[in-house]
Amino acid sequence: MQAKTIAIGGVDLEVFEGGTGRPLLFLHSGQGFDPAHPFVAGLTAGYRVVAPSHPGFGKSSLPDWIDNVDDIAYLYLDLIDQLGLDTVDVIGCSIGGWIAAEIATKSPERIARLTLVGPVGVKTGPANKLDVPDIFAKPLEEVNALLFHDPDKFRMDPSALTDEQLSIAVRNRESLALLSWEPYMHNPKLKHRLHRATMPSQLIRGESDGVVSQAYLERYAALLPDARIVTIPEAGHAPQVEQPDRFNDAIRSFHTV
Amino acid sequence: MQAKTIAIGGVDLEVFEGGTGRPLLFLHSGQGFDPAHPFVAGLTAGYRVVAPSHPGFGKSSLPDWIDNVDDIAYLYLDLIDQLGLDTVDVIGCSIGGWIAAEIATKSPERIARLTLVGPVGVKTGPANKLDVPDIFAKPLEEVNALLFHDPDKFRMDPSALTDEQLSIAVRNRESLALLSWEPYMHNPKLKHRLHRATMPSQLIRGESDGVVSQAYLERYAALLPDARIVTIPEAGHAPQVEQPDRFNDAIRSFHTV
Amino acid sequence: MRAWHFTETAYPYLPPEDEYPSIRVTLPNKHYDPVKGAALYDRYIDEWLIAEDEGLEIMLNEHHQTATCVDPAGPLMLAAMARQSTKARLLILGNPLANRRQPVRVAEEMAMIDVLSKGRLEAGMVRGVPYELSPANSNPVRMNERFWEAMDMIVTAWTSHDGPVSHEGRFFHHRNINIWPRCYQDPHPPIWVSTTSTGGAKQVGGRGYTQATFLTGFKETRRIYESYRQGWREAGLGNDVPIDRLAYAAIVYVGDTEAEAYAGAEKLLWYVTANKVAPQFVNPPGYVPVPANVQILRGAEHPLSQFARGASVEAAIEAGFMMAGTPDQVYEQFKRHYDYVGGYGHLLIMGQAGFLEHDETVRGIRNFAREVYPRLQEEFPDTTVSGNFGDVPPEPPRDFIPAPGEDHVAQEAGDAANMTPLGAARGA
Amino acid sequence: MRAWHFTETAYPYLPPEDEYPSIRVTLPNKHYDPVKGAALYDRYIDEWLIAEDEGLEIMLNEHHQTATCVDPAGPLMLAAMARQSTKARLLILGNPLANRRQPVRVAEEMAMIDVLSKGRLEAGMVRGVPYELSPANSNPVRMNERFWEAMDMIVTAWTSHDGPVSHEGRFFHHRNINIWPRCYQDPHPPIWVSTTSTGGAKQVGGRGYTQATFLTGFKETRRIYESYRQGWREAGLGNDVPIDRLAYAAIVYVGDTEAEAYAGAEKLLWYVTANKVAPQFVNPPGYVPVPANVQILRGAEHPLSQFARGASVEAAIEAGFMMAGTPDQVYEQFKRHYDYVGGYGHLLIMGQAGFLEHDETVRGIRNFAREVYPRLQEEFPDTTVSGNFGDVPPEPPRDFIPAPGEDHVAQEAGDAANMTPLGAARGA
Repeated sequence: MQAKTIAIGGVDLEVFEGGTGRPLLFLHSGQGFDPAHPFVAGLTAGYRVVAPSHPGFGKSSLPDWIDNVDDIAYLYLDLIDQLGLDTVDVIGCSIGGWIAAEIATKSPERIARLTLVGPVGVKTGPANKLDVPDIFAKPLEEVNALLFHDPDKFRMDPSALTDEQLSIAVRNRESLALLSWEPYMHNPKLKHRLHRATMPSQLIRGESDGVVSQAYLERYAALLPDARIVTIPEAGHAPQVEQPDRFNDAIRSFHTV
Repeated sequence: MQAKTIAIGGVDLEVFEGGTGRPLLFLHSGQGFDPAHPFVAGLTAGYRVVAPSHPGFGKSSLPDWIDNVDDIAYLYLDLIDQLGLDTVDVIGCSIGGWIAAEIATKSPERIARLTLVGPVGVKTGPANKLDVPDIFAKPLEEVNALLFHDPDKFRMDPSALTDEQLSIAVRNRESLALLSWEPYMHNPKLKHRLHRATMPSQLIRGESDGVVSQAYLERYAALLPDARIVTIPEAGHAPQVEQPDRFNDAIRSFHTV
Repeated sequence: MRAWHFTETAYPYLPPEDEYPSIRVTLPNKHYDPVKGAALYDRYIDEWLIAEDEGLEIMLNEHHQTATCVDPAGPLMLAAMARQSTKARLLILGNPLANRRQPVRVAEEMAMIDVLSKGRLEAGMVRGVPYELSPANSNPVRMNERFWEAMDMIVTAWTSHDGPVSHEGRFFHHRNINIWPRCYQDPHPPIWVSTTSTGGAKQVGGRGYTQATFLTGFKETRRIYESYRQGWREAGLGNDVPIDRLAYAAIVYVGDTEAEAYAGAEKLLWYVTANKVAPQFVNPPGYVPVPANVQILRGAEHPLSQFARGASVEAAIEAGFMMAGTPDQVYEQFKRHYDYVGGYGHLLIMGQAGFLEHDETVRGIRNFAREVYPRLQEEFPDTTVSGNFGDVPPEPPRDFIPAPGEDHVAQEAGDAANMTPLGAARGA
Repeated sequence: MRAWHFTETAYPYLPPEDEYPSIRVTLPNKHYDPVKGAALYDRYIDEWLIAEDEGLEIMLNEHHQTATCVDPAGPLMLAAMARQSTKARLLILGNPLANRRQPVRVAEEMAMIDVLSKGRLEAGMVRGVPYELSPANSNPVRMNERFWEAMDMIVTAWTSHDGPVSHEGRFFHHRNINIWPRCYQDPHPPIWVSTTSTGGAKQVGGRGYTQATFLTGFKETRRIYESYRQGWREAGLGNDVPIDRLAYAAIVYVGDTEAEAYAGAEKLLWYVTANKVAPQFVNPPGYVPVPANVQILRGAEHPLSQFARGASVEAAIEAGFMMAGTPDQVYEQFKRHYDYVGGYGHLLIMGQAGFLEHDETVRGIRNFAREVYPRLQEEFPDTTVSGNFGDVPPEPPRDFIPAPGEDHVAQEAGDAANMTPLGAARGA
């Protein structure tokens, strides 16, 4: 994929683009976008993939005034305009799913089909119990066990990374905290707006996901007018990373003309 | 005009409809919508006017979860859908202008032409000075002097009103406080989003408006890509009420096919 | 029967009332001389300690941007009193929960005071009076909902001991609540709520908290207490409502002679009369419900405002919100009120206000404590059950506070405007 | 030279350290026995008052959900001390501004204490240590920005006397600010800020506030002070920086003999060693800047953490964050540090910690106050100008705190992580 920087909505936005076909906006999780992940090649083989790094992630700038997910949703509506697209398909992972859901409530007519992968963004349970475990209050090892079906495979090894890569990883985490700290991992209003997202939607969950539970995903799906649930085995919170083939199958079978 | 109640987005929404022609969504100020105001007949003579009472105003319900202007903007996007309209013209007065501006940043493609009348909603000045005078911290007489060119004409006379009319007036004021108390009369994010409102726009101000200053209006207009300013003499914050003919002239000359 | 000495720690040295539009919110603080203010603090604290010496308990409160109560952080004064006093119970009435944005901090503050005082805290919680909305920049709409959510968070914070708990609510979010220190009293200090409405009182009764009302006279007090008792019973807390769950705040001054008492009581009327507040702060939008506002627009006036214009000691006694006179007279006034409303376990004594000087204040405290209090303690024991109306006076006494139950609209109004402490009664 | 007695009012009676993952945030409060806690409060307050009797000033702070400092509302303890003490200056260092959501309330609290103490308040403001983010539910990102906006609001609230003013900022909104009471001191109490970074110190210097650093040893302290002085001069406050604008916090214990002193000092090392904190609370995302986090991922460790593992009194003295020994020895240790960093007007004495018992604490206080303090007051007068390096020791002393200026990345890190009080130094 090609990376470029687009000045848009006050942000210097890093955007990866590649592939041809039906336009597909890919919105990454809190871990950021890595074009080297195997699932990406699978996507660009069938779609024109546009994958921005959210403000504060990757090499995208973070203006002072941006501090929530909604800000980013507006930005990506600008991006769709700038790309000259009437409608796009959207895939959003985790917090990227939350961003996608916000976009879908603002201009549902701009999204043809929507995939949310282990999405956060709504609060569906009781006040005295978190819907999403507090990843900022747990040791890294425990968080990894929630994130991955096979955490041993995905443990970060700083010695294998450049300073730049490490800096990006650290900054991604900081930006994730900025956006999701309070209310934690959700916008209290979103559940009252999801009825507007009338496009066909699928919610994908890795079967071992410790962050987004099956019950949470079902309640999320029930808020959407036209949503189905797809479960990917042997995967955690990032099925696109742990099971790229199964993930891409799910995408290809849903994001069709 | 005909009043009806539409169940939409979780709200039992009072909607006034009347006239034929180009569809025009009229969003009232904090004082609520009164179809008996003379400017209304002028509008319905040339347009299909749709005038909802905002949640908590008039006879519209106010769900627990609604507490800001943005919530209402989403609701009116639902309303435009429900009316089966692709695009509408929008007129928003004062806080109604703020709602209109929020709509215009979400789905600019749904608004053909936009008129903001003495709009609030953005913060443009320094931190230590309010952009909009604190109407909740001033005696009623003083507020009236800010609102009207000729306040003597518009002093409320409770003895001339029914209990129902008084109840609505009281409830309107309560709902206005709910929506505008903090941040006061603005959404700090809106100014970063107004570049999205690319439709032709006009900002109307009564020359004696003590709530929205000329300088504020000019800074507001500068945030919009395509906005002109119209000043109506011998009118305050509600030129549609104080100068209905001049107001309707401004509308007719701008909201054309 | 427990009696509490209460002062609002007012700063009375103000310009003439016609030179300012409002004693609250906007009165510039250039009118506050901190040297005089510090001397007043010294004096008011001394008076609390004298009251403690005389066997009374200590009560204080919190208000903002006002000369009528220069205590914008009640927990601070409480902390000072926790160390300066040694035996009195310490009541704050109260923490304005709907105006504080960190309920967990309130829980921390109260727990800390409970430990500092070795378990002498009585933790009062109030919604907050209307004039406090602007000083706190708090939205006046949905205050009750904020109040109860904050209350629940505080109780949760007080009663969770096994590690962090979380709250994701409508108004407040807080993960990892695990306060240090925990409370001294187990499970937590007694909770008080002040209410002027039946709806509020019923809710308070259903939770078994202590219910206080301020200057509500005869009929209104009885009506509120009845609602409390109804709430208590309906919540399954039992048939007998302990008397110590109900409290009444009155202006009290006891003298050796009626003339001396009336002279002191006259000065204490400052509580009611020195409360010039601009209307936009008395009644911010949303503070009272729509029907009550319609009545106000139609010219209705709060009875206390009416009263304030022609205030007199005699009228205040007759209306049941003042007890003043010789010990015998005050005893009779108390008993008449107590019997009519069904009894209460706490008399909150507004015993200092405005220009009532130190020696006068102390004389009033001592006269009450020595000549009246022992009789009350003996004749109105804490073991009484509340609401036994064996001997209700046959003729309802004159009352400046109308019973809203007689009027449907007023009832609704009163119900929703609940948990309003002194301020509302004084100014609304 | 002014010396301050400081205790964190810790609760040391904990289970063995290997039985809990974190002494902060998550340690269940069931481990806190309020009866023991109350006795500790009594004792710590007594020690402050003894320090006052001995001529020292009083310093306290605020932390949340931790056994290391059971004072989750510093202003409450300050209010208690305002009444129990009579002459000492009262320093809170500090109010964690980035974690308090109502800056105007902080302004009110501080003004009230200033009046309660008749102008003895020194108002310290801190950003808040990393472990406080979860207890306050505060976003760890952009804390500095929140801190400074809150600071400006507080100063505005303190210095506005002609009626309500408004603030519509990035993080805070507040119309109609008009606090009652106003401060006792004019224009307001001295403001202190604690900083561990040069960027922060420069900003503090530019405003002329008092700058404190905690356990920063030799080189780092000197570097911070230099930045302060630079900021002061660049802001046009003059060429001479008054010595009383700089403060240094060290662990201090003075004994009759070296052995006695070392025994006390050994117990005081609890400050540094009893701080087992789970890593996710030590370093929440956004608290320190990206380059510093990269270093941490590469295995960098805070020097104090390194130190804590093999802590010894000798090493702590050598590193410059402890002064312990006979009066002569402590005097020499102080002078060496003072001279090297360019001088300071306040010595903040961490004089009680963990299991240092009451009599030991009092002995340390008295020995310092009687045998060392008079010499310091005489030989290091308050009229001194800071930063005159006529007699810098030729060889820089050994220092556990690296001077970040030697490394660009570290410098950036230190700069952005400013205003970190004791906690960060102890745990980061």
